[in-house]
Amino acid sequence: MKRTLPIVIVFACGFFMIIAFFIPLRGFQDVSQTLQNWYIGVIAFFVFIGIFNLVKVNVDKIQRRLRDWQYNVILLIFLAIMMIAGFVGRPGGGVFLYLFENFHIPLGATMFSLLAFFVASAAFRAFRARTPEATLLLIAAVLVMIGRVPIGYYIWHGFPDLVEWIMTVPNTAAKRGILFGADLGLISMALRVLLGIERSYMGGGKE
Amino acid sequence: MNILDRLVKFDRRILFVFVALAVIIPLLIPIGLPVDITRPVKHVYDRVESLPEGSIVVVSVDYDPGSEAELYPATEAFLEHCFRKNLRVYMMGLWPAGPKLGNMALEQIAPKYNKEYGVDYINIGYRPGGPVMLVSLGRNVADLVRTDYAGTPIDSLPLGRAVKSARDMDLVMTLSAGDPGVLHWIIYFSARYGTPIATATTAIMAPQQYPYLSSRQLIGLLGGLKGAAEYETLVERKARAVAGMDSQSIVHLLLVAFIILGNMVLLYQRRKK
Amino acid sequence: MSVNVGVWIASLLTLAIYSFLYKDNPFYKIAENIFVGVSAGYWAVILWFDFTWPNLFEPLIRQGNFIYLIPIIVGLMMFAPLIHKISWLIRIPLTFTMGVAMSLVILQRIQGEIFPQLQATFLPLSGVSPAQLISNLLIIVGVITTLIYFYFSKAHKGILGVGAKLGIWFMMIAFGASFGYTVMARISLLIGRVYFLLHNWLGLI
Amino acid sequence: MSLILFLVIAGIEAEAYDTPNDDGSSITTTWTTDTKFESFEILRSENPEEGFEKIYEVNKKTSRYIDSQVQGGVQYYYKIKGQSADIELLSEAVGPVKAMAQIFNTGRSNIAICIFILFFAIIYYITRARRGEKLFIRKIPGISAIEEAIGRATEMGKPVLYVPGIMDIDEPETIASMSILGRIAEKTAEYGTPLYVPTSKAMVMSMAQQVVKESAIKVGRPDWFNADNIRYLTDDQFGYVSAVDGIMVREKPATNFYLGKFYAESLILAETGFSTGAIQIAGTALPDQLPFFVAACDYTLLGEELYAASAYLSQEPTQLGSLKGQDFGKLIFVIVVVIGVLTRLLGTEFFYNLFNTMP
Repeated sequence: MKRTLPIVIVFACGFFMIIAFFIPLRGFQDVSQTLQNWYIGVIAFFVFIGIFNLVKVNVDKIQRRLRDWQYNVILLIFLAIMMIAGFVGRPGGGVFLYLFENFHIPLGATMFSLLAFFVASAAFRAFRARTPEATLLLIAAVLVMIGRVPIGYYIWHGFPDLVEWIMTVPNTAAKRGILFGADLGLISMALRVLLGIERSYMGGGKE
Repeated sequence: MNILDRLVKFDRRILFVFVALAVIIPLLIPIGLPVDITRPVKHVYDRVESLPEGSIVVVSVDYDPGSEAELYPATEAFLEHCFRKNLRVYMMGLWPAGPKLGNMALEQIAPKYNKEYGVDYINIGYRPGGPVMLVSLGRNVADLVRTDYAGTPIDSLPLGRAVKSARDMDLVMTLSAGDPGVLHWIIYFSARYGTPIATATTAIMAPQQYPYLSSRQLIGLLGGLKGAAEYETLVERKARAVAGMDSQSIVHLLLVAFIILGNMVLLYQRRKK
Repeated sequence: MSVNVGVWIASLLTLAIYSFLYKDNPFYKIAENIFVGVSAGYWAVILWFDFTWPNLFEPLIRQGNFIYLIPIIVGLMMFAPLIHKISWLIRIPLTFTMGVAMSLVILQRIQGEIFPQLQATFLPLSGVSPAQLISNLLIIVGVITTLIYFYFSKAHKGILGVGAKLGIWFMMIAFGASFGYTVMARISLLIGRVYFLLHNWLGLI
Repeated sequence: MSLILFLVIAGIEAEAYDTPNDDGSSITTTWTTDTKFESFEILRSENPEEGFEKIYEVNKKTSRYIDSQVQGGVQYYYKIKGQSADIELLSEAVGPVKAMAQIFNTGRSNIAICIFILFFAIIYYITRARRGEKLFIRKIPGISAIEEAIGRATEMGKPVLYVPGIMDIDEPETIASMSILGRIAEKTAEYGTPLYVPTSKAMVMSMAQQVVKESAIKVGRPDWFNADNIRYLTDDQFGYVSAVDGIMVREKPATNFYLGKFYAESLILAETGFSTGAIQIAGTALPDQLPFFVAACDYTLLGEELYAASAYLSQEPTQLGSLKGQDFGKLIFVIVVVIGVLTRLLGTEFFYNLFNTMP
């Protein structure tokens, strides 16, 4: 039961959905639509379990007084504030929106802008044309960096067209080739899952 | 110690200061470089221009604050264009924070054109379930959408009643920062239901979209802040994106200089050996 | 300079993150943990009000539509590992969602990607301008040689070797393009933040 | 006057048929005309002579309407009315049509064939591999680069650093990374070179410890294994990067491996590693992060090469079989592209149209 039932479920759901794709009869379409809608319902619980685990991990760190546990307290406090603001005051409520606009947005927006600085230092210290391949990459990169911003057009009016050509010809060709490879990889993985060969997603391979 | 050797060894935080200045100074003292228009952006603009009044455009806000700087200006510019053309906007989001950010843009633009909520535009909020949800949504919207983002029953809003399936959607615009996003709109929605898709993506994702432009699975593309600046120029609403283009240009020049300088060091070191 | 408390909070949090550039420090760590807490809380609230309540619980409780018990019960099995005896039940939601999602991966990757992309590679080589002809040829050759590069069943010798080498060049140009665009993205994010600080906070522009 | 008008206005040719490949819920009407109308009305009746009622109106650009408000089994008749400012014209009634359900969607048979071929290839090769057959996979150049790099660290008497990405063990890249780590651990254990594996996930740490320990035992150097060298640092992305940076600066490893799933941190890692003068070998499947690795590392496993290297090193039947099955798919794609281009060059669109996915 513990072993077979999950394999039966993944096999039955998967192959039913595939077969139903080819059979336009109302019954088949309705059942696959229902399965999809249930999927969305179930997926929502994945998020709740994720948040539950986040709390568990953090409480655990605080209890065991692991290094920097004080920061985990801050995390939990803000998680609680946000949840109370949302569930008590509703997501349209002032406090929830205030937190979203003045905490969530600036922090999220700033985090990855840090990379702009690291790109600069890497540009100076690490991006080297050591091989013919790397040279080609850097030349294309420099052309795109100049040709895709207004200064490129200012320097030479043909720049935007040159970059557009790079994007629509060699870039499209290589990206398409990579895409075909990746699709085959995905389809083969999906098939292994449906056949029950691939089970690592069920959790660490233990019984 | 040679000057080039010293250049490589010095603290990278000095480079950080250079970058900060290259961003700040052009914002304070704008140069006003003209923004050139690329074809993929023009195609989006032309498609919106060609839609008859009252057409329903799905605006899917599939990003979060992490990409707000790149995609929010595009959101505003695109909405401005839709409302000016009297198109109806059906907003949703595949990312939890998307519809809230989209709503900020709606609140900015809709009053300018006296648009009424529920009739001319609607926001149905966050839709979980990613690709699977899109397959389901295209066949029967009512299965998934019961209320709008504020909890109002969807049947009480005229525009909510008007959209029953993918057939009622004339164009989908996805403002996309990753997964789920434009890829899923193309292969899970458009491929099944034939709805045309246009997109504004982060610059990181933009090169990845060219195969779909070439296969016409995508109508057009606004790539990153530059794409937004082009759209702002086309709809004659110069705002944050155009303002940022001077800084963008200067920093790019600076980085190209860094790459060239860095590689000169490499050449020099090789020759020394 | 702004007198809005919210703008001040936002600005100070922005600067706290940038302090990482000097080095990893407590301000950065505080800001970062606030972010994780706030965004997780946000997600839970929005998911509940935008989807879980109106689409699952409301029809069940208010309209007595018991069919909705199925996804709710299957979803709740995600919490099964908390009780040791029934911990295996977590496999039911996992396999169910995988079954649905993976079947759609197979169907849509073929319908939405492989077929249209193959078709788009059948480019015309006659009746087009010479410039277009060269571009079309390059795309066809680029797609084929990239596939050859990722062909692992034969050693890359002779014609395959030449093909793979060509494939690498196409990929390097494509990676160069991605490189340029990624750099652009990072800088745009920085511009966005600096604009916020100069405009909303300091009021300089 | 009206007579002249009648002569200039071309009529509307209408057609109505059961919508193919649907569930029996609709009828499709199409029409053509040479006259410029402003709009068209679609009228429907169950009687060919009378009772026609307007069911929908479309603009001038449209020449097709799918009527999904029909009942199964009922016979319908349709008329199309063209309208402009000064004229109105009605087509002949067309019909009778009945909406019927089809059992198989023939418009999708091409997809069915494709699925069949791919499934067959993958299952066939996996079965062969599981039966113990030796399937050939070419040696990935990256693998010899890995061995050389370890040799160099040994000569210099410095440690090797292995970064397995920042994602958990359910990620295929992380799993592939663990197979490669096994091989690297064997080599370093043989030479007695220290191997550091900082991880961003606790589960990855325990798996890495197990893998490295097994490798050490396999080459007969269990004493070499030191669990303290394989540590969990923090889940947080940038926190992890700055901690790994710290290791690089302090320990100055001679060789850095970045194999697994990486996001924005790829750039910072590769840069710091470069500045410490280490030989760097990277590999990740996500194309977004590859450019930075190529520009800043000495050798990079591109995309799928990471999985191929893992299959090559582990010789695990499922991995090998899948890889061969995918290779078969690539071969087919190349052949299809060549045929597609040639047939169009010969002036036939037949083969091209086989790949239509929209009705």
